[in-house]
Amino acid sequence: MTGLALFNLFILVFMVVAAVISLRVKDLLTASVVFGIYSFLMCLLWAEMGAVDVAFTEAAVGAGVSAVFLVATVFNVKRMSSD
Amino acid sequence: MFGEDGLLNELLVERFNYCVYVVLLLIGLYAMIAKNNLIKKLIGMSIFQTAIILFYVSIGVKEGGTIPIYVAEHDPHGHHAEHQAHPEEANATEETEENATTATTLHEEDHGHHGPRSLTDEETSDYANPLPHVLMLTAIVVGVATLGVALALTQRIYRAYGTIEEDAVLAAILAEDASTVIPDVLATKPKRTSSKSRKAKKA
Amino acid sequence: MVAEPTVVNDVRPLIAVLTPMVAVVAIAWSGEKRKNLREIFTLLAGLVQASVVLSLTPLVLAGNVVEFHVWQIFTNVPMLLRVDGFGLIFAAVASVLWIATSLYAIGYMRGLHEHAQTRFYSFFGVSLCATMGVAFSANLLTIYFFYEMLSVSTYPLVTHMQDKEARKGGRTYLSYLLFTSLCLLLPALSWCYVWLDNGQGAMDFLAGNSMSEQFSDTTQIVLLLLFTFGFAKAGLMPFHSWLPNAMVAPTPVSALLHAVAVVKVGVFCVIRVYSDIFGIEVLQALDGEQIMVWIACATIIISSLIALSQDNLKRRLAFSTIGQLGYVVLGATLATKQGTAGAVVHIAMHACGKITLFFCAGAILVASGKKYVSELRGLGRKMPFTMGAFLIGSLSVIGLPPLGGFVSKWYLVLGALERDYVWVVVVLLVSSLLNVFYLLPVAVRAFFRNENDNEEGEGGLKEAPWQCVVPLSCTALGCFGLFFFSDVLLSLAGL
Amino acid sequence: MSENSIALIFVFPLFGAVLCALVGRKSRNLCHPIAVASLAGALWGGIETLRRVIASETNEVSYYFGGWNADAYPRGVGIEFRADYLGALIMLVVVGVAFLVAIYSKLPVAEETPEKEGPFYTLFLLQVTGLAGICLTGDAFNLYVLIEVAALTGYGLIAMGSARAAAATFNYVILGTIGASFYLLGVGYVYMKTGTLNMVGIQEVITANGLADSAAMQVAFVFICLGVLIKMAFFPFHAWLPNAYFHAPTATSSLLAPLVTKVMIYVMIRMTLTVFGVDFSFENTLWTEVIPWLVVIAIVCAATMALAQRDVKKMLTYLIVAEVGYMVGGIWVYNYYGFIGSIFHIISDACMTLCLFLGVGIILRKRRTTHFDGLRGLFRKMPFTMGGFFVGGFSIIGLPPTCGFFSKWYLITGGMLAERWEYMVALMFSTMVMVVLFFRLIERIHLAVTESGENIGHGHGDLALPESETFFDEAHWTMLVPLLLSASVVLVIGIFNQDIVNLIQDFLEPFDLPKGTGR
Amino acid sequence: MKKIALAVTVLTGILLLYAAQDFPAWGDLQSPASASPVSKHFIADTGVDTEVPNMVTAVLADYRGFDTMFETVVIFIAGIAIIGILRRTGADADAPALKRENEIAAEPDLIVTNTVRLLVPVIQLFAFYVLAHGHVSPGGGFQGGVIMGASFILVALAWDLPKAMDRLSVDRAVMLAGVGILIYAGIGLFSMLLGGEFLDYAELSHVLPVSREMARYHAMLGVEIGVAFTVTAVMFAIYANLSTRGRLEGGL
Repeated sequence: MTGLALFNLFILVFMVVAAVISLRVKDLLTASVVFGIYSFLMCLLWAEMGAVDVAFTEAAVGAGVSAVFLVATVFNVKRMSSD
Repeated sequence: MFGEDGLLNELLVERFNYCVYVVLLLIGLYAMIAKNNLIKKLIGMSIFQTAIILFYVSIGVKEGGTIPIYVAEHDPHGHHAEHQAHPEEANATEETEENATTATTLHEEDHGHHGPRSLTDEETSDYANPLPHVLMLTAIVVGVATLGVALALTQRIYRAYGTIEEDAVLAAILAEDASTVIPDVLATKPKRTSSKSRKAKKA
Repeated sequence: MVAEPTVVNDVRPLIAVLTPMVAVVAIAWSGEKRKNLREIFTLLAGLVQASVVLSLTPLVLAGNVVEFHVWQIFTNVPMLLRVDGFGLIFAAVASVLWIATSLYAIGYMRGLHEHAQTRFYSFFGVSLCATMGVAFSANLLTIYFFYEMLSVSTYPLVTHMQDKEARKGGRTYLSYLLFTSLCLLLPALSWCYVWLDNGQGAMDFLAGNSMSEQFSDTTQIVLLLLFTFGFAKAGLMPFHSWLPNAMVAPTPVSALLHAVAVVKVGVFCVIRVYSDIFGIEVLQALDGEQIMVWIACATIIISSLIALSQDNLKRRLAFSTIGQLGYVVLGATLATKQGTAGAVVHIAMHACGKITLFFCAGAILVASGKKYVSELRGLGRKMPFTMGAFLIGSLSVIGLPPLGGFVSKWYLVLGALERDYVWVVVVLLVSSLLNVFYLLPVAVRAFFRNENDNEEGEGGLKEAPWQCVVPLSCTALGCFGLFFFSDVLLSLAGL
Repeated sequence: MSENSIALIFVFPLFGAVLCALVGRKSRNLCHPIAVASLAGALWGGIETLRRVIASETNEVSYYFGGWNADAYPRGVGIEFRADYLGALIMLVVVGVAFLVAIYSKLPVAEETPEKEGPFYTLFLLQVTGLAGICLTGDAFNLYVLIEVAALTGYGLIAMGSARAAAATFNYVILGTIGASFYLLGVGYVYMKTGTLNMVGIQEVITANGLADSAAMQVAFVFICLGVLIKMAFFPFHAWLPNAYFHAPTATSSLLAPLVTKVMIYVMIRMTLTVFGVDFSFENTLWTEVIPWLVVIAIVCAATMALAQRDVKKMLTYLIVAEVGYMVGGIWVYNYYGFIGSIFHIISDACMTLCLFLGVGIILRKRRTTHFDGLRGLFRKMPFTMGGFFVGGFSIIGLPPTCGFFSKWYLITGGMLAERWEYMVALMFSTMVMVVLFFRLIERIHLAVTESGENIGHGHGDLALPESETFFDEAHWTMLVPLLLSASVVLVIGIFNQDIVNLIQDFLEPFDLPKGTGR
Repeated sequence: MKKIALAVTVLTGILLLYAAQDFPAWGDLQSPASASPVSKHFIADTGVDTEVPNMVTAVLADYRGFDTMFETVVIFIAGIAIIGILRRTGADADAPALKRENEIAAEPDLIVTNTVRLLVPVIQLFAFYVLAHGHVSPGGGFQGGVIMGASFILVALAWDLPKAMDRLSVDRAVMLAGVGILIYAGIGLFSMLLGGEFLDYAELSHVLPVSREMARYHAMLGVEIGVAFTVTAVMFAIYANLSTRGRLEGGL
């Protein structure tokens, strides 16, 4: 397992974990933040795979803006979700 | 399919990326349909879309291929066009390129022909395939746009029904339906009001 | 059909078909405010149409066929108007009787102060346009177009009263006509279009098609059944009950449409299918063909029996119409030259007779408001002309010599004998007897029974308005005329 | 300028949309004229394109964006718009219908979505750009982007109405995204196996490499068809359509109802015929057995649900789902005439549905409700509107002179030649249901009888409308003229169906579909 | 509902795994996608055609420029749609604002405001760099636009929305977004008017004193600027609307 493959494996596993956490946690604010983490990990993975432009966009748009939109909406709406 | 080792480990070991994309896709799809909270559905939707983007990007990966930006010696604007005239300008372009790819030795090449030359076949295999990356720029942007619109809808629903739980919203809608009364414009029961007075009332 | 006739291209069939539509626009424009102008438009349209149709007779009598190409529906099936013997008889009868009905309708509608008369006359015109279209259509598709147009345009007439009975009548009317046409006729049509003459779809009436080689016997029988019951307007037994329920309509509608136009369209289409699509030789060769004859006879007998028990005058006449239609279908199913000719001529004869009866029923309603046969005691003294015309009409429908009805029944019997169906002749005679039993008692009750004692005194003549009496007496005389000039009709019918 | 006519089709609405956005806040009533003008330009471009397609000898016109034409560069480098008879005809229908709805939408927009003319007309024009682009694009991924453009504008247009519209739109967003993403996934698999995104290029690679039996291509085909079926509201996935189109503002439902589902069926035809090829999509997949039965279920269930509705507009939305069943059945019956019927039905159904929804919009504006109880006396108050409405109604039933009859005729011929009797029975059943639906409406409007059966008015059938009230209460001319135009288009397409069918036959010729044993 | 979701997921999973067996090996050079003439052309001839070192930006803005134009239109649609959905009209325009659950009505924090005052200019400078250097290094119109938009959002977060709004009100944002698309489509239309197809930048060489390839090079920069305008404006407009439920005052 070269260093790069290990790094790759770590990101993949952690990304799936982040996705599951983001969906299962009851508090929507946490869910939004964990979704931001998920996007950031996705951006790291793509950078490692050579897709630099896509990684940059995902970092700016995915982790950045969509997390902000989610948080903005959660503030204007009920914070705790039933499921 | 799961029994004999050929297919499964070939799937698992070589294409771990594809497995993760499949898992993420299924998580996103399940969440989008099953989750009761509207925002959870939207998070599921985003995960679903980013999974597809992961699949596309992993199509374009090439063994040992660097990022799809020309290294120094293939660079159309780079040094080899006018090698002698601006050595420092050529070096300047190199520093600004942040991509810390392997240090490209400035090996001498015949620069007889003017202007950038198209790369040969085996040189093209050095670079990752740029097409999926372009497609995915669009997909990410579309994903955010859909997320934005969906969040606006969630707020609109919250403003009208006070909740963002799908079952609660449905209950509120059914209650609202039951209470609407159909304005029967021409229902003139002879016994009740004569048409004259009804018209007067309407005018 | 007759040997290949010479084709004459002429625009007159189109004029005949479109005149009512022009009238409809004029009627709708003139509307309620200019009532008399509206009535004049209706009569004018009737006259123009009748004159155009009759002007075609010399041409057709000379043996050639008038055609006009209107529009190319599919690559090989155009919308073609063609005037031949059959079509001309039916068109002439319908257009002439339209004039009488229009005059009658003016008297009837104003007599009963009906509402929405503009709508009534305009949809009347549209129905007539569709009837002409059916009379002059040259292939199955054109007939189907006008057949559907007729079904839809007569619905507002049937539900003219816009009340509960109208709703029930309208529902049965539409459900029978549209269901049978969409469910039975459309598949049959597309079946012919697709499979006939390996796809050339020769649904044209003149062009003979090799139906027998391409289809096995069973498919031919199935097609025959689909067509016969598809044209539900022919009122064959299982799909007949729309006709009695359509009697909720005002009497001019019942008179022209349900005695002459609509029902005759159904029967006319059946004759077209039997004699032109299938052809007489194919039908004779077809062994399962007797089923049709049985159905027709059953319709005649059962409807005549039901007519006996009907107390409402219009429903009794309705069932008698179903019976008479049975005669025409019987003529067609006999698949002989004389049988088909008898059938076509019967269309004309019955039309004249039955429209008189309906006019009288309407006149009675206008004059005395009576609907039921039991109430007609002694009405003959008050309404001699109406009841006299009723008597003549009944005799013509029964088929006594001095009147037209006899000619057509005569040829039906000849056709049956040609195919040596003796039991068919017996059926014809028995049904004529039944006709006597349900028509004559009405006239007898009106003339010879004295009124019930509680009716007010002798009183003078209480006839219906002149616009009603004049048309019904003309049509009564028409029955006589048809008897003496029947040779013209017979030559047209291809004898 | 005419050789750029393909580009002009969407340049006009695009610039018009941006103009509406810029001018929207300040002078709101400027937006409507801009929208109508830009759609008129698009219509000119559409007609010009169709003329050029007919004039060209290979019956198709290619347009390469950015100058990367196929002879200098390998095919698929640039994005290519390919207008053949199928695409050009449907694009013309899209732009024509949009033009009529644009004229129609002046009053409904002002009343139902006040102060939102700017955003409304911007999204309106971009929706038309998206749909017209879908009809013409020759690039698989570009098709995805255009589907998303059409989808997003659709969400915006619907959700601008009431809060109920927003709730219905959320459902539409979720299902729409699943559909579009499945399509994207399918294109991804296709790209992975063929290496090109250009539709004709994909077809060449499939035939060259014989990819017909590769698992990934089969799954790609499944995903693409699944995605498109979801977007077109085919029966099991139709849950979003009735609510979305019912609660949407009048102008939106009049635009979306006739176009969105029909364009998606065009996409399915493009995918099965041009991209995957006839022998890939129809030969070695089990689809040709499964889908006709799904279609039967779709038509029967949609028709019965339409029967159960007590509201005209809701009933019409279920009719759309049934019509989608017709068209999908026409395709998957896998017969030359089935295809002609399906393509002709796209064109005729768009006009019929437009006619009906314009009529319903006018009724809604006049009577505040489209429920069955509120319809009485419409024939006398609004004869022209109801005339236009019922021309569309008779066309859906399939009465002769209208275009609905001819599309049903070809579908029946196709079904018969392919010996698909269950599809025929489903068609007959749904025709019966349509007859009942529309004549039940006529009864409600024409007769003066309450549902329970007691007469209204003095028994003689009068509608108890005092004489003074029987004056014409017709719709405003901007709403009435488009309705009457669309009704006349329904009749004209019916009468000149043979010319359109000839074009469709020229398009279908090279695919040599089985003609069945008949001809 | 959960059972349906499970069924759909399992079915999709089976389909995906069934397809997985036919995948080309990870990153092999002969896989159809990598070995296709199309991607080979992009890698080999981007330098020749457009003289742009960053192939992704070249494919994004020039080869598949039409896609990117519609991508910008999608962003523009999202902005307009959200404004349309959330705009309060008529009766509920002046309805009292719903009290938020977690209202933290604190005035802007000192530390935050000062760091933000220093940070924002740097962010905006970086955004311009990313935009300007789009076709040499990773980056370009979208990324630059988002970062610029983020700087405005940062101002709105640190202070409150009205302070950010007087720098870039939603109306002006819509105007800016429109201008961005007009730039993009304008360049395409201008090159069409010069005789080429739509978006054929090479035709600009008739006007600009440069060769056809360099005309593409500069046109791409122009197009990226258009995209950046639109994305900046729309991101901020969306944030403004989402954070205040369309009332455009108060903010998070």
